[in-house]
Amino acid sequence: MIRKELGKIISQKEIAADIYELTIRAELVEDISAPGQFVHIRVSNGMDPLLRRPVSISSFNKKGKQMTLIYRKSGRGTSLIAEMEPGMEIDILGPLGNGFPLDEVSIGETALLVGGGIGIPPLYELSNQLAAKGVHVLHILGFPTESAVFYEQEFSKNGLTIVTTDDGTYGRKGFVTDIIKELGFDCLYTCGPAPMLKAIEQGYPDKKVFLSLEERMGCGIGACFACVCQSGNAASGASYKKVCSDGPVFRAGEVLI
Amino acid sequence: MIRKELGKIISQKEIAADIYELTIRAELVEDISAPGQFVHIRVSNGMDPLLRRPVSISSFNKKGKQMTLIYRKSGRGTSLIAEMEPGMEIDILGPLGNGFPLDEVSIGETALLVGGGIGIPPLYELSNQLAAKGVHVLHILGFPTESAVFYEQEFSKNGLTIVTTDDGTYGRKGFVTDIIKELGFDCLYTCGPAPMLKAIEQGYPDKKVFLSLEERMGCGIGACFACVCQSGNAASGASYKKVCSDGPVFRAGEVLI
Amino acid sequence: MNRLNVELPGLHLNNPIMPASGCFGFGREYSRLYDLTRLGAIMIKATTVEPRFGNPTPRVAETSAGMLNAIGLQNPGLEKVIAEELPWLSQFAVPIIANVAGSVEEDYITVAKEISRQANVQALELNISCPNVKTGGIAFGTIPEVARQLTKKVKEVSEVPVYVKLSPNVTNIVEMAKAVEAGGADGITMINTLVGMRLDLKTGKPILANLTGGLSGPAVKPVAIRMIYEVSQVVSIPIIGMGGVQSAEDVIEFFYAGASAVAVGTANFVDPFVCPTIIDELPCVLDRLGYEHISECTGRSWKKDGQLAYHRA
Amino acid sequence: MNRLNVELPGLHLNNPIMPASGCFGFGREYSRLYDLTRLGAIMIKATTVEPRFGNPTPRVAETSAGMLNAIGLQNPGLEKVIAEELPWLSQFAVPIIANVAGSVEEDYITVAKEISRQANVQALELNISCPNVKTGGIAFGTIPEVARQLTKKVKEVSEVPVYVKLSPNVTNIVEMAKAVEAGGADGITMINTLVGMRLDLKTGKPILANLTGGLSGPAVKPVAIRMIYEVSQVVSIPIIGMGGVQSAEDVIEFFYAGASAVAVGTANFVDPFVCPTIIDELPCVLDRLGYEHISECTGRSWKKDGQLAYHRA
Ligand SMILES: Cc1cc2nc3c(=O)[nH]c(=O)nc-3n(C[C@H](O)[C@H](O)[C@H](O)COP(=O)(O)OP(=O)(O)OC[C@H]3O[C@@H](n4cnc5c(N)ncnc54)[C@H](O)[C@@H]3O)c2cc1C
Ligand SMILES: Cc1cc2nc3c(=O)[nH]c(=O)nc-3n(C[C@H](O)[C@H](O)[C@H](O)COP(=O)(O)OP(=O)(O)OC[C@H]3O[C@@H](n4cnc5c(N)ncnc54)[C@H](O)[C@@H]3O)c2cc1C
Ligand SMILES: Cc1cc2nc3c(=O)[nH]c(=O)nc-3n(C[C@H](O)[C@H](O)[C@H](O)COP(=O)(O)O)c2cc1C
Ligand SMILES: Cc1cc2nc3c(=O)[nH]c(=O)nc-3n(C[C@H](O)[C@H](O)[C@H](O)COP(=O)(O)O)c2cc1C
Ligand code: FES
Ligand code: FES
Repeated sequence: MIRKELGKIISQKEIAADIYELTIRAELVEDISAPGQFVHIRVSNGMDPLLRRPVSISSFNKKGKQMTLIYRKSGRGTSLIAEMEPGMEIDILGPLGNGFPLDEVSIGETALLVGGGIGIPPLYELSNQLAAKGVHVLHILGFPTESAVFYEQEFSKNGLTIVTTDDGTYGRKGFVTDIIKELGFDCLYTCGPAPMLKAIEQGYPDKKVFLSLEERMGCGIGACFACVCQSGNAASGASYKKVCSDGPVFRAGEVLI
Repeated sequence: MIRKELGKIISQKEIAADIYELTIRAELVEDISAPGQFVHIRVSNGMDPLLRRPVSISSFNKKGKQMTLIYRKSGRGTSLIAEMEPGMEIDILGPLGNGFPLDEVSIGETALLVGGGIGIPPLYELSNQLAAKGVHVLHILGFPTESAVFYEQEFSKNGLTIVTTDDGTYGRKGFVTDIIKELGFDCLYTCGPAPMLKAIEQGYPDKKVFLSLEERMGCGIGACFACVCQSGNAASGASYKKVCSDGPVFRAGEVLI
Repeated sequence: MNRLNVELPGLHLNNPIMPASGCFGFGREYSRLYDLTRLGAIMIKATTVEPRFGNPTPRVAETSAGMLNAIGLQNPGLEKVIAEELPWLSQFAVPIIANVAGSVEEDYITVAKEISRQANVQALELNISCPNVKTGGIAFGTIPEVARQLTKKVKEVSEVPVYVKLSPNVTNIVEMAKAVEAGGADGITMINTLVGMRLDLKTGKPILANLTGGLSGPAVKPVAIRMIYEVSQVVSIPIIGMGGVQSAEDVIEFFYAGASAVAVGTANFVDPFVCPTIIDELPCVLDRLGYEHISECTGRSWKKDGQLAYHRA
Repeated sequence: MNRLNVELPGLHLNNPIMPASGCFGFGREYSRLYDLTRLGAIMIKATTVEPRFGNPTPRVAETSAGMLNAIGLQNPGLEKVIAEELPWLSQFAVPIIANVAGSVEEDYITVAKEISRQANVQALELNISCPNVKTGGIAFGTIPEVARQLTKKVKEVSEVPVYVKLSPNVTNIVEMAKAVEAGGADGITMINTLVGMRLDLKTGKPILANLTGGLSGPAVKPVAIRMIYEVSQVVSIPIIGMGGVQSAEDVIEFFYAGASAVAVGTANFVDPFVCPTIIDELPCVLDRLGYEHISECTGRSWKKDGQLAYHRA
């Protein structure tokens, strides 16, 4: 079920340059069905900014009804979220979308999780759940530069974690795609900038690959057709998927990136 | 000099139903030249609400660089101001306009201050200053109902204070104008709803009367012609005064109410 | 007593609040959030003869107190709407207003003819004002004589009353309104979106793949109010008002301007429960303002005292 | 190096930022807040032949991210503007753009002829688009041929270049722009305000005494950007853009759309120091985006790569 609710902010801190970790207590945590789902956040009570902001659920704890989001402060909306303080209420709609499928890898198999920048957060709960299930989990986390690195230790607890930076200031220099080549895996889960997703999709046509997409959104629930992408396997151009309600996670090839 | 500044909120409390007393520390307090001037407050950092809100300076203390405003929470803007807390910054432009003239009454003479509802606040500093100067000060304060009454005691310290309520739930029932008839005075200062000001102006054509007006404002500094009223003593309709920069205080007859 | 019911050509509404076309799809998503029968009516997404994928993404961009959209009339096409969407919607006892779009006259006629025959379609909304479709559309929405002709032809084939949706992107909205009334329109819905654009600070290029988009939301409300005020005084058919409605107070303002019902678009994205919330709040607002029935508010901004219904306050 | 200077017909501007007409009076009030020579230019309040008191109050109303005004061209009249305001302004080394208004052709011609002869008036802004004046105005701003004729006649008598201020309340802004260019306009300023209205919840009546007013502020920015984008591609005269500018980033967006300079209106009421603040911030924004000079930004939204000036980023 999708709920709209005033969640309560439990904590908020800057964990890397302009990267914030926000923990919220909300009833809707009970309804989260898979890692990779997201919430749609109203950033002001007024009319400006008007639209909600989609942010992935990075991890959650159903018992405590808490979830953690990790976001980058970039524009007006995320700047307003960054100003919120513990104890304050935050208007959230969710859980939205379909998350990563866990049943595509079995115990003993290897899952490779590849995240780029702000695409990393939704992979964290996935990593936790896969590891708990007994899957071997490997992580490649790409950041622009040293100051942007976050959650390396957290991911490391679940399995090998390789960090890359575009400028080589931390970890290995270069693209996550270069590293994927070095590793074997049964299933790959990824989230990050479109060019990265595209490269991964094209590089492993015969593998099980799941990608989480981003698109500008209106409603966030599938009604407005703002976030549509073309179905990859359809002959006619009129076949489509909605990132908000059919995604944000798709099987590679399911949609055109 | 007019300054735009981030003042610091020292305290804020609800002193009657929906009536707030807000004390701000700001450099611009140094530039206040007379009771009855006002400040123009930006109520949000964003674009909505867009315009500033004019609010009178109710009292000030130059040494401590503090001023107190009293306002009624009515629409969106004042509701946002009411949410602000001590320690927060508030964007204010001022001091603006010309206040009440003190030199129109001499020591030993009697000044009658007549306030209606939210027109009462600017009279408070005036009362203080007149009393300090040695003028006999009488006050008539009109409120809609008991729960709206504020500052009766404060005014009483300076002189006789008669409170009226429209519904008779507190003080005397009826209009302030009925009470004025009972009192003698050398100079009358008033602020309140337009019908009240009009009645007072018409009732005492031979007396010294000063009225403080309200008008919807744009700039607040005299540039946009939003707050214009017609000059009372002009034959041609093209003669006008601006409430923000020529007023808000006018001598009775100077402008058409 | 129901203080909110409204009678309009073809429409017996329990309340005057309905989601605006394109902001509510065909109702499936919102049906998971609340009971659709609470709505006065539903204006479904524009339907065209053939399925349309619409424009490339990004399709939305935010603006101050508003948004731009360039969806491009994405819809599954007449056949599927009739075969799948309308039958699904028929489970709810709520009037459906079908939004009809096209590029040439025949398109409108085909869709209007077929869709108006569906059992739960109580009225058509002729969309002659979508700013996001390159071909055709423009002339229908901006040239009075063309609009009149189209209205007339659609009326001839429609089984249900026809409301024509006006574009605000015209010099003279009154002329357009008179033209569609002369063409036989049973009502007017207004306003559609204002054409606008946003540019990306980094690239310098438009944010929307379609370059321009339609501006909606609170930013446009003053334009909508002004146009409804002007139009309602010169036509004798009812107006369903829209453009930036977010609250019960906004609804009253649209009624004052001259509307007889109100559609809510963009606000559904801000708060998906906005329609039922407004419906719940309306009676309190009527109490506060001193009206027995919401219909007393229609046209209050321009009606002479003698024309006004009883008003308690 | 000055990275902000702009050369336009009649105007040698140190920077492209100027207060918009009607939002800055004749500069006296703002001169007490900062040094007016910091401004690129000043667009002074509309001047008419005779003094005008303007409309009754209330003259302004707030809207979401915008405001309505119906000042009604209040001004002291041509004689006083020439005798008092312009001489006073001449103490500041800042170009003056005189906004010329009227109800009939002769009004415009009289004002243009006289005011263009004043030493510090470097250009005229022909206001054919004020929505708050009942008589005349409308046709000048909405009928291309009428606008062309008026432009031509004003050009004949003006001693300085003539910029024509376009109204956004038209179906086809491109036609209007072409018409005034054909009439000999040296430049275009756009946009004036959109016609809007707000109603009082309690009385049901319009808040503005004039009933309707002109909508300005951030709410209208997407409409302004779209219109400048369209017009700048079809005319070869420069555009001074306006409509909702609040920040240095907004200025860049207007340049991208096709403007060569920018006027700031409503934002002066929100922050009376907004013009010098924007001027101070522009170089940093240019740095961040990788431009040497602000003129590189003009038309970037539609120019082909080959047409673009060097861009570092
Ligand atoms: C399904 C999904 C999950 C996401 N999860 C995360 C996350 O976990 N952490 C995180 O930092 N970011 C995430 N994003 C991106 C996040 O939504 C944007 O960073 C955010 O909307 C920017 O808002 P702003 O007001 O700061 O920026 P502005 O640029 O001021 O926003 C203007 C408008 O554009 C939209 N917008 C801007 N960038 C994006 C974007 N990348 N994707 C979608 N809409 C955008 C905004 O929502 C808003 O409507 C996610 C996006 C999607 C679609
Ligand atoms: C010189 C002057 C001094 C004032 N001093 C005080 C004071 O000391 N205490 C106090 O409570 N109020 C005072 N007011 C009135 C105060 O400005 C309004 O109550 C306030 O602007 C309402 O804003 P809002 O957003 O709450 O209401 P809304 O109705 O949401 O405001 C909408 C718009 O209308 C304007 N507006 C609404 N009411 C008024 C009004 N009465 N006068 C001018 N503009 C208005 C607002 O500024 C805003 O632009 C004064 C007004 C003026 C002109
Ligand atoms: C995302 C979106 C899609 C829309 N699609 C349609 C449509 O298909 N047909 C139509 O007539 N209007 C469409 N509109 C216009 C709305 O129905 C409405 O007229 C407009 O948005 C103004 O109302 P609002 O400000 O409440 O959104 C759309 C608007 C939005 C925001
Ligand atoms: C209070 C006010 C008065 C105005 N007076 C004039 C005027 O006299 N002449 C004119 O051409 N435009 C006038 N305008 C329009 C502005 O110059 C400008 O075109 C418009 O407000 C859009 O810019 P903005 O959004 O930055 O305010 C006025 C605008 C406002 C808000
Ligand atoms: S955001 Fe509305 S359909 Fe996806
Ligand atoms: S508010 Fe602008 S002149 Fe008074």
